[in-house]
Amino acid sequence: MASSTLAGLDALDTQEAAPRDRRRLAASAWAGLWPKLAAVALVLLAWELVHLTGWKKFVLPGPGVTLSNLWQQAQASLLWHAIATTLERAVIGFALAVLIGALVGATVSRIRPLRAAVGSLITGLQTMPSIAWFPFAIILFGINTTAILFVIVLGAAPSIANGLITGVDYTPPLLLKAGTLMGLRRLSLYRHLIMPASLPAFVAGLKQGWAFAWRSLMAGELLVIIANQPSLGVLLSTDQDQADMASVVAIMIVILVIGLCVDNVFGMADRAIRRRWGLMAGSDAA
Amino acid sequence: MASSTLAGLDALDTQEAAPRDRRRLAASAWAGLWPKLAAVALVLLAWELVHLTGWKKFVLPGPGVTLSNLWQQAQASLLWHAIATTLERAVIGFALAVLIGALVGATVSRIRPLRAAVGSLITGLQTMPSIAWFPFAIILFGINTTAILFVIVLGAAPSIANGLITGVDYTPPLLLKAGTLMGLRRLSLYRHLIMPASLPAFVAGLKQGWAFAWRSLMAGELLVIIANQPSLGVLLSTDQDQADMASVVAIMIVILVIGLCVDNVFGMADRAIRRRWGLMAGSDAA
Amino acid sequence: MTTAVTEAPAAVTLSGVSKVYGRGGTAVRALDQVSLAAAPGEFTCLIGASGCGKSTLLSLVAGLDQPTSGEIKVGGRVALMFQEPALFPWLSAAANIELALRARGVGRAERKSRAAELLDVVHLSGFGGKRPHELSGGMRQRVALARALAQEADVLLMDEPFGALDAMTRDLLHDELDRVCAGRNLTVLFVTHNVREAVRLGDRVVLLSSRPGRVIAEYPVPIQRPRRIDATAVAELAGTITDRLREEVSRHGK
Amino acid sequence: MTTAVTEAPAAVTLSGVSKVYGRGGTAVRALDQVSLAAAPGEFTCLIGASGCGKSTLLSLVAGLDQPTSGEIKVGGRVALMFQEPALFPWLSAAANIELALRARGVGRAERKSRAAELLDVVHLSGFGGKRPHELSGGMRQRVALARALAQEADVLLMDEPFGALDAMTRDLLHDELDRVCAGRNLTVLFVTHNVREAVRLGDRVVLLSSRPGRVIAEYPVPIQRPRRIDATAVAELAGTITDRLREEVSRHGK
Amino acid sequence: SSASSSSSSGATSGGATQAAATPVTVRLGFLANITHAPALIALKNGYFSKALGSAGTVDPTSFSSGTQETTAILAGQLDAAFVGPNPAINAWQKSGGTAIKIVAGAATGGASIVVKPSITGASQLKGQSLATPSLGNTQDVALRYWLKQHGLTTSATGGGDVSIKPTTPNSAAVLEFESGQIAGASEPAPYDIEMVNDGGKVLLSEPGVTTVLMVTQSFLSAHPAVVADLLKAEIEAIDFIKTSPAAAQADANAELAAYTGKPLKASIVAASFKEIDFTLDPDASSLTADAQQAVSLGLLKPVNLSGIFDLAPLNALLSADGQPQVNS
Ligand SMILES: Nc1ncnc2c1ncn2[C@@H]1O[C@H](COP(=O)(O)OP(=O)(O)OP(=O)(O)O)[C@@H](O)[C@H]1O
Ligand SMILES: Nc1ncnc2c1ncn2[C@@H]1O[C@H](COP(=O)(O)OP(=O)(O)OP(=O)(O)O)[C@@H](O)[C@H]1O
Ligand SMILES: [Mg+2]
Ligand SMILES: [Mg+2]
Repeated sequence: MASSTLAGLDALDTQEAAPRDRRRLAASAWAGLWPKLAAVALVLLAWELVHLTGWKKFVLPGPGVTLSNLWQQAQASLLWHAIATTLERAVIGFALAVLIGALVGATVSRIRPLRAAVGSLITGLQTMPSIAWFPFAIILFGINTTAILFVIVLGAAPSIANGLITGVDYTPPLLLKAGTLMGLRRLSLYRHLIMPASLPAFVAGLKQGWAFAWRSLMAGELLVIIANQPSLGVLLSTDQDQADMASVVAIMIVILVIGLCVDNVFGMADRAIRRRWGLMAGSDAA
Repeated sequence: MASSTLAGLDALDTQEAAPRDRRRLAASAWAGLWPKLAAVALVLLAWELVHLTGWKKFVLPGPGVTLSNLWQQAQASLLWHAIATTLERAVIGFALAVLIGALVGATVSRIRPLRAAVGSLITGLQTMPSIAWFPFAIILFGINTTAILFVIVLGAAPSIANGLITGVDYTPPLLLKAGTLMGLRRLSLYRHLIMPASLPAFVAGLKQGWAFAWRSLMAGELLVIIANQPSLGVLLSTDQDQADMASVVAIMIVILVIGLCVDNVFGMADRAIRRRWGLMAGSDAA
Repeated sequence: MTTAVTEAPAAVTLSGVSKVYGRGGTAVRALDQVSLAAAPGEFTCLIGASGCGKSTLLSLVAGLDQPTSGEIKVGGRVALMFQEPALFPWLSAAANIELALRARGVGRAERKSRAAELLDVVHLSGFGGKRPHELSGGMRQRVALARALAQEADVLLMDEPFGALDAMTRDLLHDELDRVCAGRNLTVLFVTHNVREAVRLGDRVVLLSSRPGRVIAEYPVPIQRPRRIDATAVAELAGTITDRLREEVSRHGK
Repeated sequence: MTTAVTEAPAAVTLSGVSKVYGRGGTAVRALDQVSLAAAPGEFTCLIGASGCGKSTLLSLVAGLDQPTSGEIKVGGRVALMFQEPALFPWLSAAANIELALRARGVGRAERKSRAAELLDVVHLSGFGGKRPHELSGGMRQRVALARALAQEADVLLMDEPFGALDAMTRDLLHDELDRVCAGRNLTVLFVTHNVREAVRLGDRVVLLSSRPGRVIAEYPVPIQRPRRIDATAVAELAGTITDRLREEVSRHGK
Repeated sequence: SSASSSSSSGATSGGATQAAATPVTVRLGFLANITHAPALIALKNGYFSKALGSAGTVDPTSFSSGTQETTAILAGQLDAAFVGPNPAINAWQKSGGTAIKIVAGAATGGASIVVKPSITGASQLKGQSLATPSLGNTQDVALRYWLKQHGLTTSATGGGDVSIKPTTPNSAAVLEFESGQIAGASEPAPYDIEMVNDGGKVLLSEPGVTTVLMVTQSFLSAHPAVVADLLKAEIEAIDFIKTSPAAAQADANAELAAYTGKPLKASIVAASFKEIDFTLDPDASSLTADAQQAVSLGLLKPVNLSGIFDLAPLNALLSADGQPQVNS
């Protein structure tokens, strides 16, 4: 009876009751891994099957060709160089966006006329396609990495600000009251109460911000093409230009894998928060 | 004493204690409006000042030229036609993305192996630039509106799914326990408990999803040009190609205004939820 | 979980149940070798110091958590009234109750009238349309009680259900609870800090020791029903139990 | 808000305070023309039925909400212990207390030791490192009490602070509270459902009527301190007040 | 900092001697594109540095579209740029003829209309869709004008007898052609070559100028000697293309790869070089014709192009070299 009651909850937990010994630990690692492997295997299988039917075979490469292409690219330095360049830009741009987004979010959510004035503008800016900013990037910064960073910041900062604002809006009023009565004011109210309370929404905003930053970057990299400094955006567009679909798909796989890794970082942050807040069922088991 | 304690909280409220009479109602509408008007006036003033200095005058049009350009475009049918086309695509694509995103989010958040398998993939997909999907859109759907919708869905559905997953993750375990013990199972657990509990995060995800959808659309519209059916994306890119910066900025203003309107819709939904949940301080005042 | 074979068809059986939260240096042993059986229809009150593991015990019985060791058997459907109201903030008081009815498959029309009835039982008719945040603390607790009753479970677990209520309202609800229990063959595990309340309501009062929780004494309550909380018999037994409890506390340190 | 000139320098003064929640047909009048004054250092207990407006009154005094009509004057800093613990879930018990000290500008080293002291006062030493969700209901309430004490306010508002505690722990905390009040010139407004507790602690007990809340009686407590909750004098006065309360409830409906 | 150095020295209209005193940085824009081969080769082989010597250095910037070059030059971020004729006309028009001068050509030809092999004449294009790089660009105008000459109408919004779809990126047009979704396209090299490789047929090799070299007027007046040095380098590059085409193709492709990451197929480069005529002659008549066609199609506001060329420095170099002059 009781155990059947649990079934529903169980499916919702992200973490099993902590394992008691090594074997259990291995089992839980395996539990996290096998679905991923199975998914990859399934996708490859389906892809190969489609490929075998010969459907659109002039334009759609098979998994074999694509993977060997990826393998070859991984042997050469070009791809790694491109990954390094792009990641460096992404990280710097994202860091800037986080700084600016958090600042704007904190300011706007706190000052009422400012919020009325520019609150909606934030989403408005978010919907502006990167391409629209290109002329401004060129005009203001010329042709250099700063122009790319400008495009990234304009793409990502709004989501980060929006995430923070959502978090502030959903800070439980009871805690807010408790904090104010305690004597927390202005900055310290922010630092000790509103920031931590809005952390989950902020992290969600960061995650979205990363996606925006990355996509803006992919577009922005075409703006500034620097000799002997390949980047993923340029590689992707070059491969498309040269109708080299196997390479296109290979680069897409690289982008996907980077996205997966970044998601895992955010996932870890998220789980850390939920464990801390006691929002993760099962986390307290012995 | 007591009133000074309130100052901090006050700044955080989005809504004043409900006004008692018409005059107060007008005052509160004005309180929402003047900062917007002030912001617009300020921006125009700064812009005009920059323009008067003659800085980058060949490429940066002044507000006068831009606004009269916008006014002229508003007289002709082209702009309205483009807005209608783009909005229609945006709405259809977004609706599809919501459907698919919500379905995927609900499924993935609920089934643990699936989550391990494809959970991270969602963010991975989100970081894939729209341009990467173009070949597939062309190959799979040809040059028609379906191809655009494909690009939109791939852009927006991941954020929507992610929003829902975040919401599910942050559903208070106490409520979850209460619901399961009540006998809510599977679909009804979702419908009556998890969905409403994750509504705030879901709405935040929708907002981000809209931004993704819109940006993907702007890119995707360049792919599919249908006779006598102008669209904002094409207008923007044509104006850029012809270095017609006044028109570019005019179109950007249009995009911004649409973004503002959409944000207001989401803002209303958000405030409705917060009022319902009692998360909005001041909403209970007489 | 279901391997133990008990001789009597008890509604709830705990055999040697222990529960440890966390591990290593900061582990907290909340329950230690608790064995307890409640017969169908029995009203068992649990009393113990703050933090002795009463809520833990209820959540184990409800199947919301697994014991570290020992076995638990529960016969029938379980409803749990948490220590906090745990109402759904997006639903009105009435809708909260209706949802519980709906989960049981009660039809729409009947839901409405049953919810109104239950609100009346907890003396909140007229407040059905309010959302939880518009209710006072005691009102929320009463809505939670109504919701728990709406589940019509075989085993009702209640965690300090009347803690936030004034004496008068509480007395009224004692009577209502008596009535509900008499009507159905309801097994109740009832946690309270109020020894008189325990004696007023229970067929049996179980005393738990301070951390880790262990059963230290059981008192059957031989007093004839209907009982009144200010009856002398109730006061007397409550006095005995309180003395025993005081002794336990003084032995275990603050 | 601050125009009223009262003759005595009361720490808290309410004059003709009313509070209506919502409007139109669903409006709820929570408080009706409440006038009340608490002298500096006075310990006032508020008693009333569930939903009669006690929490509302405290939140008005704390300045968290504005009265619909009437005036409130408060002299000095206010601390409020809410009906729910309202602890910050991301901070450990000790850190919750330390934050209150920090807001008052207490230095880092002193914060640590003061927090440990306060945890000891509420009999929770050893639990400083736990987060709220790892504490039992009564433990959370005690941490909230420690946090309220840490604010060292001039006016302390307490909303059923001992509702989730067993009798023994509560008695110990009564003594601690007595000690704290004696040490400083602390003005206390104390909401409780336990009439004995009110008489045990208060200099005065104020009775509020059922919805809308109105002051219906005030009882000075002339009993010598230190008091014991099971002293005869306490029981007697508590009996008188309970009778008056019962009468009020029966007049006001079910 | 380079911006201030070039514009401040522009105030004193000095000659080569003054420029030699303070080395100038020439901010040079170009597209990483096969039609910009002279720039690519000059960069690859160090012709610019050789020609400038101690007078200055070249700071090359690769763009992905001519429009961006126009924006950059009008915003004062560039001193000189290899561009297509349309962006050059745009820069001229936007600045009211004050910002730039075209000082040389670089390439003509190198674009064609490629269609399905079943189509043999203009009449068969009726009711079909054709792609172009973007509305109003050289290939777009050429296609529309050619159709107009054959009595077929087009419209800016894709209507008319033949539906014109400006398609970005160019590779999408190739893919659309490959998957049979359009009947053909008017594209520059190497995309037209790729379409031919995919089974397309050249319906028309578009004549006319493809790439020119423009410089800002302020730079030209401040550093005429430096502009002459740029031209010298370009002359050397074009000579190299003429004299050793195979090596030139390899160099251009290698420089292209430095920017785009990957070289083009050698066969595609070879075919493109065959199609393009790399010449210093900006083919002034074709530029004005191009503009007039665009105006007549309603894709360009009427523009007065007189004075857009300043070929004196080029002609000076050519005559010193004993080569025929070019005219504007
Ligand atoms: N999720 C948890 N993680 C870690 N420790 C926990 C958790 N829940 C409870 N505990 C610990 O277990 C012990 C028993 O807690 P429980 O809530 O069962 O007490 P209780 O008897 O209900 O107390 P109260 O009367 O105060 O509600 C406490 O010491 C508490 O700190
Ligand atoms: N935010 C609110 N919006 C609407 N009504 C409210 C709100 N808060 C309280 N009320 C109403 O005001 C009345 C008094 O509530 P209050 O919380 O002050 O009661 P209380 O005396 O503290 O009761 P309890 O002893 O149950 O805690 C109740 O009828 C309640 O429904
Ligand atoms: Mg408990
Ligand atoms: Mg209350």
